[in-house]
Amino acid sequence: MNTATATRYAYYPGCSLTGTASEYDASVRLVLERLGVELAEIPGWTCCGASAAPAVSALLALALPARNLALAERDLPGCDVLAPCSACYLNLLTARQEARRDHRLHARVQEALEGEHLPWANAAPVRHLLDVLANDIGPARIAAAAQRPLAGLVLAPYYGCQTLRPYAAFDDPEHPTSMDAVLRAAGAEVLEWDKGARCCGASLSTTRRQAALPRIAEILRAAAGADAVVTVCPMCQMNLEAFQRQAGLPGPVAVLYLSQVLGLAMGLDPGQVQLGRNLAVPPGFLARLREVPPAPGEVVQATGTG
Amino acid sequence: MKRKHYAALVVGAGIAGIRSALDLAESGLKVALIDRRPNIGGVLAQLDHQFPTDACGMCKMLPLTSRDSSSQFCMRKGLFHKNIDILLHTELAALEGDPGKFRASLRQRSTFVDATRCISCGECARVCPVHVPNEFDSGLSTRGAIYLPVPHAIPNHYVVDLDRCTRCWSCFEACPTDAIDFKYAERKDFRVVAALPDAAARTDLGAWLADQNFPLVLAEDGAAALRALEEERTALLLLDLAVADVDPEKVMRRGLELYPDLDVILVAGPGDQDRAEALIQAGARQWLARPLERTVVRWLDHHYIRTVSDVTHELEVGAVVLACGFDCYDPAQAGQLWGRGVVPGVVTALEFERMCSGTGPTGGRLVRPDGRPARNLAWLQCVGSRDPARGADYCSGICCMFAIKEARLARQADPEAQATIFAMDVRTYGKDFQRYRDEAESRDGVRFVRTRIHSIEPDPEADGVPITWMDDDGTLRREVFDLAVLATGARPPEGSDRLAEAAGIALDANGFAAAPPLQPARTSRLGVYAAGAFNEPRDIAESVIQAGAAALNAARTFKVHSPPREEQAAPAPEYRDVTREAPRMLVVLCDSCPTLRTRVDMPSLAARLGGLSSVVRVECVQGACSAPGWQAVGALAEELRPNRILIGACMPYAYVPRLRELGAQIGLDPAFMDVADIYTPTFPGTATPGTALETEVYTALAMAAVKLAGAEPSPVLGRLPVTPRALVVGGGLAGMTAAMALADMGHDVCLSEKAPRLGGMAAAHHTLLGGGDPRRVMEDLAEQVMRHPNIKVFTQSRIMLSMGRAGRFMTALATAEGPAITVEHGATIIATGGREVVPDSYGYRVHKTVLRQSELEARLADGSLDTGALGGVAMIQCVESREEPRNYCSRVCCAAALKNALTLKERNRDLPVYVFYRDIMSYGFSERFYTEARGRGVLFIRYSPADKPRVSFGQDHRPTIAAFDPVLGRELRVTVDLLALSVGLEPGDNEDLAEVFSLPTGPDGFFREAESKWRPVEFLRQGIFVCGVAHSPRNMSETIASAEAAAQKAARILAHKDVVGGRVTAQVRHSLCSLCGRCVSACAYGARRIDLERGRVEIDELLCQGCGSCAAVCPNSAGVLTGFKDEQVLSVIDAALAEPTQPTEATP
Amino acid sequence: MTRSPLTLAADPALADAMREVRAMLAACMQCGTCSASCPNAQSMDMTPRRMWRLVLLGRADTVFSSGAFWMCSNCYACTLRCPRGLPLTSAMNALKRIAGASGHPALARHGAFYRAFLDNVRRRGRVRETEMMMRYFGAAGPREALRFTPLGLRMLRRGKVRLELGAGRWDTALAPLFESAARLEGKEARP
Amino acid sequence: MATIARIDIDETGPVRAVQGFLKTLLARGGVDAVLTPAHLVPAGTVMPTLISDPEALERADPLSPAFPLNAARLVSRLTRGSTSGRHVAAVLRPCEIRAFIELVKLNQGGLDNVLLIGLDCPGAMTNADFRVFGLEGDPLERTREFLRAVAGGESRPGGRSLAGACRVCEHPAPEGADLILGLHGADLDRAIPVLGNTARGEGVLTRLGLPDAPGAPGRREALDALTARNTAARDAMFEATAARTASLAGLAEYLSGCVNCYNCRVACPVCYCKECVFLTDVFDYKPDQYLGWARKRGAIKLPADTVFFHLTRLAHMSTACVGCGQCSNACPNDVPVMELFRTVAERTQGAFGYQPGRSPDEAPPMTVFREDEFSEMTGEAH
Repeated sequence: MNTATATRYAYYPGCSLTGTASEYDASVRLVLERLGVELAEIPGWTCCGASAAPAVSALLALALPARNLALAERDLPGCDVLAPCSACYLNLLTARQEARRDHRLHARVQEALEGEHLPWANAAPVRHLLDVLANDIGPARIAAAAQRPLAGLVLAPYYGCQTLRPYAAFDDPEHPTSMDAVLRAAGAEVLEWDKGARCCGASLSTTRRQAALPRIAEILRAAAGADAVVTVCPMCQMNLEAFQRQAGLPGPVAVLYLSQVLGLAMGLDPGQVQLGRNLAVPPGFLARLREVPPAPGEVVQATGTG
Repeated sequence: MKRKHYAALVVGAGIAGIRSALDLAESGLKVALIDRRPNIGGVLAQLDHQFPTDACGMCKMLPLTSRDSSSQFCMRKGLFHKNIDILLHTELAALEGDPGKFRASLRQRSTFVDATRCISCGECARVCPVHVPNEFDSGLSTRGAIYLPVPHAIPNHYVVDLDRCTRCWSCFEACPTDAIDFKYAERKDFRVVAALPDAAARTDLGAWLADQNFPLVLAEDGAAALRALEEERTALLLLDLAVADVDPEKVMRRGLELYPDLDVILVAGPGDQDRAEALIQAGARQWLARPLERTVVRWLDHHYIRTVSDVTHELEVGAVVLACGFDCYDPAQAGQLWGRGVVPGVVTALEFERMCSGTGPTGGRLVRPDGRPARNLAWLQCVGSRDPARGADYCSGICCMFAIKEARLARQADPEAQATIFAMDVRTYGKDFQRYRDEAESRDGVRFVRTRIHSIEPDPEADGVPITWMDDDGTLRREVFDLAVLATGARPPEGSDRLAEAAGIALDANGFAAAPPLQPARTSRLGVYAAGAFNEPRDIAESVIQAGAAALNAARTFKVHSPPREEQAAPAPEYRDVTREAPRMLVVLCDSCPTLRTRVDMPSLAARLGGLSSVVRVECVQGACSAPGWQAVGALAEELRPNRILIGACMPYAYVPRLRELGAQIGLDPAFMDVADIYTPTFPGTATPGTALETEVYTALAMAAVKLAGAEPSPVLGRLPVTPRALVVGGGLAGMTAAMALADMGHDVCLSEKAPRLGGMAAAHHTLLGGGDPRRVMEDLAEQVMRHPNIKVFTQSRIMLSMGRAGRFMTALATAEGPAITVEHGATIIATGGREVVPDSYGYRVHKTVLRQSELEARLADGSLDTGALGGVAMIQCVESREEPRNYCSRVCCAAALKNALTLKERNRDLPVYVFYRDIMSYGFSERFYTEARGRGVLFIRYSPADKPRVSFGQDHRPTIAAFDPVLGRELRVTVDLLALSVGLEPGDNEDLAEVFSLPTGPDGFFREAESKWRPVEFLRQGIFVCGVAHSPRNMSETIASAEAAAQKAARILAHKDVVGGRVTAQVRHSLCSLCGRCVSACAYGARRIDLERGRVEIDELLCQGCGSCAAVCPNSAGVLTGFKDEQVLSVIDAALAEPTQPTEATP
Repeated sequence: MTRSPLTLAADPALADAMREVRAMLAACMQCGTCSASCPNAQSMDMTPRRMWRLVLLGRADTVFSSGAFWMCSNCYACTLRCPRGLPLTSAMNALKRIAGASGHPALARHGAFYRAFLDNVRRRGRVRETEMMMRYFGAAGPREALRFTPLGLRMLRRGKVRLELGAGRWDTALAPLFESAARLEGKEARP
Repeated sequence: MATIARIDIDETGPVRAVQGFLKTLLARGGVDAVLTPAHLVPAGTVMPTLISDPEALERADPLSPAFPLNAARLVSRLTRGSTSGRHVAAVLRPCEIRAFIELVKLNQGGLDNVLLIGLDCPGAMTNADFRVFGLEGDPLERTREFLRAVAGGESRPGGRSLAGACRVCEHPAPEGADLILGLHGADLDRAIPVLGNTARGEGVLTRLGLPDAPGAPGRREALDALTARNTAARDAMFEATAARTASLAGLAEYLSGCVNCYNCRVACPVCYCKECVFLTDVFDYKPDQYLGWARKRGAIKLPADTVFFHLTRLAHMSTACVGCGQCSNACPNDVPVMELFRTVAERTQGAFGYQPGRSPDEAPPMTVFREDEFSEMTGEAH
């Protein structure tokens, strides 16, 4: 685990964040900068294989993410690898964990990477954005940076699957809570619900839409009491925001990335966190956001920063 | 300190510990019994109901012979035995030395309540402001920081939970008898020197401790501290490592030099914590963080009181029995997984048990959290068991049965209750369990659903506990229950790692005590034994057996290794004959407690008592329970030489041993003494006002007085000399083990085996699940038996006739060689085993491709089976088993199947092996092998008894097995080369033996023990014991345990010169008896029979337990109980009734 | 599902292909936790439990004709909850892999998305989502494309979709890795 | 269906017919003697008599309204521990049979060597009444008159009331008998049906060679009517007695005439003790004790223990009480003992679902333990 002094991370945005989830990427970079965290993008990173590689090649499923870990190790030594995308995160983490568990596997992956003369010692820890926010940075620093706390806003923390499972790296994989403190630090209220770790259907929304829709509907219906659902994964974000009508939702439900929420709380305007790219930010949510009082003088005091 | 000597130390006073202790005590050995809890009884203190009776019945463990040595009341309330010393709130701190002469250090934590003063009035608990969950009710109710650990113990004293106590002193002030002792006055002897360089810290500490009564010296530097230390004796040195002028270590060393028991407490900040740690190695007690907070007051208070109140006991013990039981898995360890804390109505099995209890938080009603009746109930099995992901690759072995029991209890409590049990396998592997389960299903409508419930998700919409599961056919079902009961499994007891370290034993991978194979009671350390569930989760009956085995091993160790000690056997007390004397009664009233003194006019009470015709003197004594008070009683008795003594005091039970001593002192039979409780009516809250109270107290005394006046000396009956020899019937594993155990303890043994050679069924085993060489074990054992000088073996012998009773039997043996011989023996052990069933089904004996598991095992062992050439092997479990007429589980067949399947897979990895089963009974640690077999690719296919596998044979005799696979929802057909049948065990020819020894057998032909849980190796008929498969199917390890337990029971008789019954036994006045036989039917102990030849009712004084049922049903007092004569009873009633409250005249 | 009896006929080729999966699942005790935990079990034509059973019985034909494993969304709930600690999600992926590699057209169609994706990865280094989707539609057929049209338009409006055509900076970055992986896996495939 | 034969009645009347039946029984029924009520010579008093000479049966009169004692105890003496192989037939009233079965359960008699011939009971008179009614004129004629009056539904047959116990008797049919003389509803000028009620009874009946009867027409109706009438009377009696004895003071008043003569106990057929506890040393109080009581209460009635005596007997025997009424019959001071016993027995027998004398296979209460009973007291169930 990083100590508070290590504020530099090897940043692995992943393909989605360069495409459909560019708003996630933008807001992550902005927010972490404000929190005094340096993100050094892994030079020459490539795709982690997403959910496709394991379904096609067992070796590629590990070698693709391992290649990126090897790059980080070589070019950004000593840094933890930070991934905001849960699918990327899990692929990276799986490569790391499986190679640690099974040294023959490690050797095979090393062999695959040999063509590029890329050594991989498997030294760099893999961290999810949420992990870093909740545990390295911590609610206190977030609260301190939240100049425009989202008082009165009720948010439903949605973790998705691959953030939590199967490794249970930083949270309870059945009943996660790590986002609660982060959202509270942003001044928001947290919706008590039990769908935060439910599956959104993932790529089934592409391959088997009808199978995915009930998942999406179940989650969004349960979020009825919240002003918005907060995600930490582009896949979840896409599923929850793009298929609301097909899933039979009566009205639109706002779905935001966690980094966007934090950005808003830090006083960034919706444009800066690229709220306009979200597929589901109903006007009602924007109105609620405007109700949030502008930063008063005595901002929530940071407590016990230690 | 002088060490007290004991033959054995038993750690853990749950059911197994009590059983071990009693077993040892009854064979005349001194036992120290300790428990870390403030009460005895373990988990059973909380359980009111046990299957199969659905009642408690723990008292059935009490000794039936030499009954006067022990208390004879509810064992959940308490246990007194003259050979057992009980230390509660006590842990084993260290165990040094060798078997036979271990040195044990025990640490006893103080309860801060003086047991000699506490009258259990409850005033303290009433005023305690603390409310914390009450462990006894599994947290369903609350208690204070001063509380009764169990509501029913005798004597029952309040204890202080120091960690929860806020030290508000309310209880201290409320206590009418000054029983609560926080050592306030003694604080003036607890001098504290605080070396704090920081002035503010000194000021704060001074202020905080101002009214704490500790002599406090504040030193600003090291030099001042040294001066203060040398000045006067100091108990505690608070030393800040920031003192600069003198090296703090020097201060510390000087302090310890002056006062070796000085507590040195360091104060350290982030910079010098490492230093502090280092100094702790050098003698400091602990360190506190700088700056000191106000909480240091509480810390000091607790530290002080522990230091001055806790005591250490040093014992010398011959052997140690660890019986620490198990803890229930805490589902909260899995967070909210099972909805704990978030879904109301999710309870653990133990909580449910408390709800079923009449003394529980709901008074025995089953209610939902919202108060509505709970009717639809679910049990979730394997919570924390059979779950390698949660560190339990074992089956807890008990949960299936307690779930079924609870389901039946629920049904009893509310006939409309619906019970559903969610389980993967329903493990009803114990004796009679299968029928119990069948009854639950057929009579009580309990529904069994084959699935494992993974979690309970909260659903605010649901009116209750929503449970989702997947049915066999793949449909997802959801039902909302009023209560969901988590059948939480067994885990090693809290602190078992500490205990293991203290006792110097190894734990296994699961955290239980590691046991060597086929030595079920052993641990890794010689002389230290494991009883009960401490080395594998077990149910009550098996725990009791295991406890017996541990007791035997402990006794054997003591016998072999302990240095002979000159035990001055106390001579039997001589009592003078007072039967011809007119009653002269001394009445002593204890008036030390103000509750009595202030409410009752003692002189007037004394005067009224003096008016009773037999009373010669009434005296008041201060604190009869205290040593000086008791001396005063003794002095009065010496002076007056009365022939009746009545003591009015509190808690009569506490006086039993004292009366015995007093009797010996003044030569008066304790039957002529009694203690009447005169305090209960005076307790706050119960007291009736004024003269009514006095009358109540008077009546209590008068009743006791008239009863005593009519007392008759009752000589102990049934003293019968013991023939020091045991007859063991059966020379298999059980019989040989029992014989060896008894022979090793110096008893003669006669072993009868009907076959030409020793060995029995176990000799046919080639391999064991989990490794080991059973052949070797059996051959060695047989050789040892044959060679043992104390054992006489008769092979090819048969029992023809047996007569007599415990202590002296005469048995005739027919032998092959010559004429019948007669054996005289004091105890009998039946170990006749059983045999493997020969099935009629599935083509056995028709096709050579069909084998029994034992035959497969043999062929695998002798190499006659080429596993490489096999194309497939199938096994069918429960063949002709677990359904009428053989409706029981044989326990060994699943293990045999797993063993053979694993061997097959080991030899041919790719060999398909199919096991058709109903429930895999891999209970306890054998679950691991089930996991392993699955892991190696053995396919398990469940079938139901209504739709058994069908086997057909091809031209080549290859069997094809067709069965419905519930998971696939369709029929499955496999064609294999071999079909192995798991056929189970059946009893040997028990009926003849049952006839010869007048022993009962059960519905399946196994011998019927006295009581399935509490007396599993005994018969109602005293002196005859049963073990091994003759009792019920069991594996080799379990057989050994039962054999050792039976040997211990036999040794209990053989160890004494004579067998002694009880003082209070029934008698018959034959001249009045009409021989109607009602008393015979009413006797629960089978102690009475009508002797048709002599035309009279006969009583066996050893069997008679003096319960009085016979006297109650006899209409004309032909049946009487010594010590409870009708006249006495009538006089007592007289004394109780119609004493008008009138002013008493002056004493004449 | 047919109710005809299931006979365990030996089918060496398919059973062999599934051997790896069988080994992963061997310790399964059919408790059903996976199936009750699976968010997608309702969409499968057989429950995971039954599918695992068939895998263990070597019934490759039934397993692959069902294709329930394609419904796995990699949520890892089963993996997490399995009391035996079995890697069930990995087993699902393994089945997908075997199906894709079988060369059977019916099976191949299911795997089209994954192959299109990975093909894009191979060629581009980083996934170009738009390009990848276009290729997927090409393989999956026009109806699939039509299904996505409304979404595509919405995303286009939001600027989430960019049509990047032509060569990209990372195009050849993964070529060596894919080659060596193919070589290694090919090597291993040979006895 | 039970075998039914008939005893034809000629002009000599029903008693003679029954005597003829008993003679046949002695000759062909395999019995060595018959125990039956018979008139003693010359006084005509009716007493149970064991007859082995057929001639002596001329005096037998089981139909007489005399009921001097309950013969169950006598039958128990004839059967207890008998190994002689000789058999006895006993002609008994229903309440005698029930009492005998109770004694059998208590090992005081056996069923092996006795043939129980039960009477459809027309009721009986108290000893005092029978002395007035039965001893004048031809005794057999008096019996016939009595039977006619009863059959005619007269409430005071022969000008006398039936005994109190008989007026409230709800068991007028001898259910436990081997053979039943079906008097109820029979035309006593023509024939008495004989019903084989057990296998043994039917076997004997077959051997006797009596003419077959088509059935016992009218018997069921007559029994039902009688039972209904008596049950109503019984309930009224319960109510009255319960009211009188509701308190300890009421009970003491109720029993105030008791002189501790113990006649009721001696007359009681189910009081089987060899020696009553009230005759043992238990109640041998010391003089001091009496004086003590007197001092405590100011005054004490003597003999002491009268209420206690009855309470004890109720405790011991009420579950076995068959309601024969011999206790009241025996009381010199007309204490209504039967009424008290029956009222209490109604509750104690009801508590155990026990009906004394119903079957020898039912164990008496208190000798068996059933876990599920009295849960309201044991607190096992809620």
